[in-house]
Amino acid sequence: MEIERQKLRVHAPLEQPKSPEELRARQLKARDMLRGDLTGEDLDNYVEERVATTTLEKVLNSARAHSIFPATFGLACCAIEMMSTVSPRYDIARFGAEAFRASPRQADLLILSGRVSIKMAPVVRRIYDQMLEPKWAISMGACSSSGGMFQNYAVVQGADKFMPIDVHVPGCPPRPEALIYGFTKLQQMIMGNADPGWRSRYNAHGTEEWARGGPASKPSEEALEAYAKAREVLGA
Amino acid sequence: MARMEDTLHDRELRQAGTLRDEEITVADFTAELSDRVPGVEFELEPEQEMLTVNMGPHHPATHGVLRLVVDLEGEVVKDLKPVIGYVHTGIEKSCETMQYWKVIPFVERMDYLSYFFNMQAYVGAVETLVDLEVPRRAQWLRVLHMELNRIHSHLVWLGTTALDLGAMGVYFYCFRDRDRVLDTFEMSTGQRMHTRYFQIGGVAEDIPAGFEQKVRELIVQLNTGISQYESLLDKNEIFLIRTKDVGVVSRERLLQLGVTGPLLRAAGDPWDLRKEGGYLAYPELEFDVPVGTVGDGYDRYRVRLTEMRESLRIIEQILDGLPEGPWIADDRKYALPPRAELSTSMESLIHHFKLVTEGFRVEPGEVYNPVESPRGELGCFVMADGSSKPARVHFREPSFINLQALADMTIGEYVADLIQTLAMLDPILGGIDR
Amino acid sequence: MEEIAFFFGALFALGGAIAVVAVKNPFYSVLALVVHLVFLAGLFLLLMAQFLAAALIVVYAGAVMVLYVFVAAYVGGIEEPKWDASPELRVIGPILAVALFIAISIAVLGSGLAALGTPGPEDVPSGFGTPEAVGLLMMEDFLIAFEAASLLLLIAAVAAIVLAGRRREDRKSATDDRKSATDDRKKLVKADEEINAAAAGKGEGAR
Amino acid sequence: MNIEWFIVLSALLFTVGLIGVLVRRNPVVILLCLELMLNAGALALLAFSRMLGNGDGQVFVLIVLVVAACEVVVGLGLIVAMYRRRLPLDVDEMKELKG
Amino acid sequence: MPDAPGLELILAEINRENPGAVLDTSYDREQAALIIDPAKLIEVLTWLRDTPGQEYTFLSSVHGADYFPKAPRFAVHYELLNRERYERLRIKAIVANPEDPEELPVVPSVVELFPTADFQEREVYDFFGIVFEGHPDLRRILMPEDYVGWPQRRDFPVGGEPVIFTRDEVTNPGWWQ
Amino acid sequence: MDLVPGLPLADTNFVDATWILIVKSIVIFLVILMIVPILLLVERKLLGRFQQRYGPNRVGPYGLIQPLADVGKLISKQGFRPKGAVPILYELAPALTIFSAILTLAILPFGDVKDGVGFYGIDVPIGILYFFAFSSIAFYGLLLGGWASGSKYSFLGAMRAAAQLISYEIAMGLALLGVVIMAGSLSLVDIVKAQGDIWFIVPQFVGFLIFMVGGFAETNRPPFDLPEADAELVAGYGTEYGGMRFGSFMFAEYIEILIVSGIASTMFLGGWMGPGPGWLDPIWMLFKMWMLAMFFIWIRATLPRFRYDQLMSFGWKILLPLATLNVLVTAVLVVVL
Repeated sequence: MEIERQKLRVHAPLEQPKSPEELRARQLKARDMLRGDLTGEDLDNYVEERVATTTLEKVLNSARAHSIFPATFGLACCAIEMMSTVSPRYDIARFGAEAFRASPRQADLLILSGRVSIKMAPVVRRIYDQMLEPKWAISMGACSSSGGMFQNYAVVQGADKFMPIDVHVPGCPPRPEALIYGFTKLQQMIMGNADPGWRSRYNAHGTEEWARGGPASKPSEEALEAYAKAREVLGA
Repeated sequence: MARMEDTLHDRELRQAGTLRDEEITVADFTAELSDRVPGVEFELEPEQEMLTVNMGPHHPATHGVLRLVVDLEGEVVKDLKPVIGYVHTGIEKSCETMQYWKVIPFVERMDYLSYFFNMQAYVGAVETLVDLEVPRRAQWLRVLHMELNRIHSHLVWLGTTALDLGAMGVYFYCFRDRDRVLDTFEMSTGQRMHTRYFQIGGVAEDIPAGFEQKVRELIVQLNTGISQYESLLDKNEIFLIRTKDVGVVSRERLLQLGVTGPLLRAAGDPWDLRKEGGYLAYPELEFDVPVGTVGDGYDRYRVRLTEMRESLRIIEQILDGLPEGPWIADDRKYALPPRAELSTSMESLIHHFKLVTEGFRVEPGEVYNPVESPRGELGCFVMADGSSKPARVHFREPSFINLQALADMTIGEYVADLIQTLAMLDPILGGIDR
Repeated sequence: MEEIAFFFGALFALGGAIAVVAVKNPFYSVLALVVHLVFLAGLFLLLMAQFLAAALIVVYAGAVMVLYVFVAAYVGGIEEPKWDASPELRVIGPILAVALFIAISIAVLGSGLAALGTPGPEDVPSGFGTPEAVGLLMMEDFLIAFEAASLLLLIAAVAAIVLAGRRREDRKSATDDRKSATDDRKKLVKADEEINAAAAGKGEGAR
Repeated sequence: MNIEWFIVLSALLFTVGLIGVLVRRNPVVILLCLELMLNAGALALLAFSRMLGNGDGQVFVLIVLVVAACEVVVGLGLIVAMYRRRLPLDVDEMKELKG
Repeated sequence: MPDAPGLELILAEINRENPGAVLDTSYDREQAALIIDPAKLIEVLTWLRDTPGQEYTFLSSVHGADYFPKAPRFAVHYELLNRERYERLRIKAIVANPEDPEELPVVPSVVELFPTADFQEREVYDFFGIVFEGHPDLRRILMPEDYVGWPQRRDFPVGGEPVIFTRDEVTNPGWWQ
Repeated sequence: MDLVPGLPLADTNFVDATWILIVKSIVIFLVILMIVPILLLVERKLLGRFQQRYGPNRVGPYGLIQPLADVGKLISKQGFRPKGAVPILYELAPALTIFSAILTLAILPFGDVKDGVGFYGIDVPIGILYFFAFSSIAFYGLLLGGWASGSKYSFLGAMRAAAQLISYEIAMGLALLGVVIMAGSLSLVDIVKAQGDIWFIVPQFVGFLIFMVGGFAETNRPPFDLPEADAELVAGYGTEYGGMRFGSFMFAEYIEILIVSGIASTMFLGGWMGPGPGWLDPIWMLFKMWMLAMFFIWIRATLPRFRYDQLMSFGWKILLPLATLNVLVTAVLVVVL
């Protein structure tokens, strides 16, 4: 049986793409058309959303990428190497990220530096929830990425079990260079406006207050429902 | 004793919201979802004018994820309870599932600032268990690395302490020098941290050419570095009034609490296992044990700084008198053969294969092996049951024991002094929680 | 222009004053009084009393109200229900007050002081209301009042210390029971040669 | 801008302060209302000073400020002492002067 | 270290005052140990601490041990140290298995004698479920307060402990069980 | 022509036309607004140099656009208020802090009257009292910020800030009194003019020192950064603030550094005076302010932090008597000589 496939270059030969963005747009379009997920107007909208960001957004994204304040948050061995990235030799300040903020409200980036134990995991999640959007998380080292060598009763096997992680940096512990590399990757990601779609899976949009219908913004219906149920279950 | 049921019952009660103790449990966390800063829960009790502040587990000055439940009256600490376990990793349990030689990387990650000491405590215990003699060169190399590690650990301590006191510059200078120390580790072992350099029966590899030169340069740099810290801190009036006469506990009380290391020495007790126990090459080396007179924060700082200088002295002696010879024991039953032998000797290959796949068996027995880590007596208890895996590995962590003295040191002091005393205590949470 | 400034200031000053009386939480009362004071200082400016306007802010908002803030925070937000005066005062109080207001108004408006209806003389002495003028008056014409005021302040300060200071016995200062360190440790801190030698000897013996 | 206006405002402020003193029961708030009344007096003094073009009134206001400061210090000292001794912070329930 | 004959002497001396306190001695790999009856633990430690000539005043370490398949299953080890002579002595309090497996073994607490034992006994309780009678504040120290089980017993599985989050509780109540 | 006929704000000295006043206020505001981000960047860079590293250098040439990136990020953060916070006061606090800081700028003189335009916002006869009045209002910004956040760390930070501000304000005021006695006027312009022969830093050196120490305490800079000591109180009164509200606190802090530097250079360092032609006056003033601001950064890189009680006893037991003595000696000397 023959499968009919829509050919891309039926009517007119395509022009050479004028810019990398255009090329990227075509690639995405082609991929989705081949997959057959989207058609017509939806497809156009989709491509526009993925590729075309307004100039303002670009500027803002660039600003966000270049002014990341990490939270002062260390867990274990990796914390020492994380502190090293600030030190004279590695100097993460070059990227504008030396202002480690002690309060999660003022931090943009949570570096999970070390193993996350089952006693600590809820605390970590809470700190993440207390940070303001937009926020990111780097999982530094093998332990927080996957549990590492500690496959036992006390360690959470990978921090993505309970919170969205944007960049994983391997190593045990990773060298400061590795962390800085991961950091620059994160910067590129922010500038490219890539949303890996993890936030929704972890119900991690906005802050804790936001999710619970705090005063400053409106909660989503689902979030409200989920938290109401949770309170009910816990009898609080 | 039906403790199990009790616990279960407590848990149900807590979930029902009827039982409250000062522990914030998972249920409390999620039930309250308070909007405060992490772990902060307060209540004002007008009767006592007390304010219960919860420092940590995420707090910039707790050196990790220590949580302190502090009762304040104004700014004065009235009561203090450390709550630990936030980086409990179950290392001791994991060690039981690994063969003897595979345990080494695990123990390194306990106290992540003194990994060579952890290795030595464990490796020494296993060597005692199997009655293995370590070659002289390996002993000296071990001491060399341990002393470098001591300097590294004290440098991180000094940097973070200075940061807690608000002196930013010292932190950066300390980490500059720390990177230099780590360079030497990288040169001889291939890793900055967690090197797995010590083997059962010796060390993994001989030091490379040029290592001695590098360490000699390092000694010069560190000597200037330490002088810089001294001139930055010792002549700084604010630093002096912040540290002098703060957190004093008598020597007798410290001994009762089991405190060892620089904290005990600062109180005037020259107790140093390197002198007393005389393990490895230490009896052959010449060094002094610095002691303080008052036992306050300043003495602790001075003792550690002087220890760094003494360590430099030891390193210099080692570089001058490093004996020639093998760096790992000949007994191929226990010690991995050097890498180079594998391509020439069939026997070595077989030994290597056997050791790597099934390890070696150890006759039943128990050994407790203490070493002097940068924080005090670091003891490793290994129990063998005849198999190729240890039946129990337990570490007597100096940070864990020393932490008990925190309440004695800080009750009645200001909250700023609490931070300073905690920093001077030098707790490593990885070591405390294991 | 001037009228607008006056009514603006008067509105907020009066509003602040009413808020002081009306809000439940003493902490908010204090904040309301601060608002009142700031606008009152504006009214002082309209009356050409610049020095006093600045003094009002510096002394009142900067120092006195800080004390209130401390005490309100220390004593805690003890809220009382609104309008919960003692039963007799709940009625009589406002009546008395309004009566007083009427009396004052009658007294002022009926006083026949012609100058009341004017904005005041145009030709005030130069430097009227400046620190210099007030200072001169104070030091020359009202020296005794000035001295009396300073004496009053001193007495008040002593009284406050006596009242609020804690009794000595239950005060446990952090630095009290510590002995001061001796000077000899300035050079730290090396163990005597003997101690070291003894320790080394023991170590060897044990090995 | 006539002086009357200031005088009337001063009277109003004084009245508000008086009502506060009479109906509120928290000593802190009562002290605050006393401040209000003092300020009302100060405003009147300044208005008269302006009316006469004479600086004497301003000196009086300065003295009023001093008196107010003294009153605050002692009053707050009393409140703190009462709080320390676990006395009720309610003027209706304070019936005796014994500490 | 007291050598094997020295240990026998200590045994004899202690047993003269508290008959049956010391069950056995062991001298293995140059490490001396006394095996004692936990009921007499306080007496033995007090004797070792206070008797002139012994003066084991410093308690280095307290740790639990689980000899799982063997019959008296649990033991608590006390590493004593004489700081004058630099002699170490291990006291092993062997605890008989409780009849009911749910029941927890009991050992007297030595916090009164050695304040340093405070955290360490809590740790042993946390991991082995050995109850120290007379301990001022016997709670879990490293594991979460509401944790169930004694992780370092040899029959406790090594891995796989889920984290309990509200969110998962909603979608799948009790999913961790 | 007067802005408000009845307002005798500036009736003793020179008064500008209304439109000139408006232009002046805009110019001064913009200049300071430009300087603050530069100061921020320079602080980060300079701290880097003190600590043997580079500091920001990736955004724009030599990292010059770094402050813009910071501002852009802070603005685009989520708008937010903690649930335990007091609604209006929480938002009001940062605004109040910025407001009082900016208003104080008005009295800094950048030059004398030239061509009918005074190179300053306004020259008020109450002069330096204006500065103290607005710095006492700034206190309420910090206090409300800490109190309204509903967090204990914020509360402790706010209380520390309050105690610190009132303790050091007295010593600061007394320190300036010596200068006022020597100049015989409270007006800043007059004080600068009085320094034609000799800058007041020479006769009033003690006063200068006390004023600078007090200035460090007023601006919460190290070694007096107790209200926001991150080792003890996480971030002090600003713990619960994020995004641009936190940015405003930071912004206000830097404006206050400039103000304290400006007041110090006006009162002690001869203000706009310096060699060269008249149009250099504002440059000289800015230069002096800038050097003093650099001094703030230098101290931050060097000194550890005080303890709370030490800070208090230093203020009350050393600075205050010293400042009083300074005033007395100055007064006696001025009368005798």
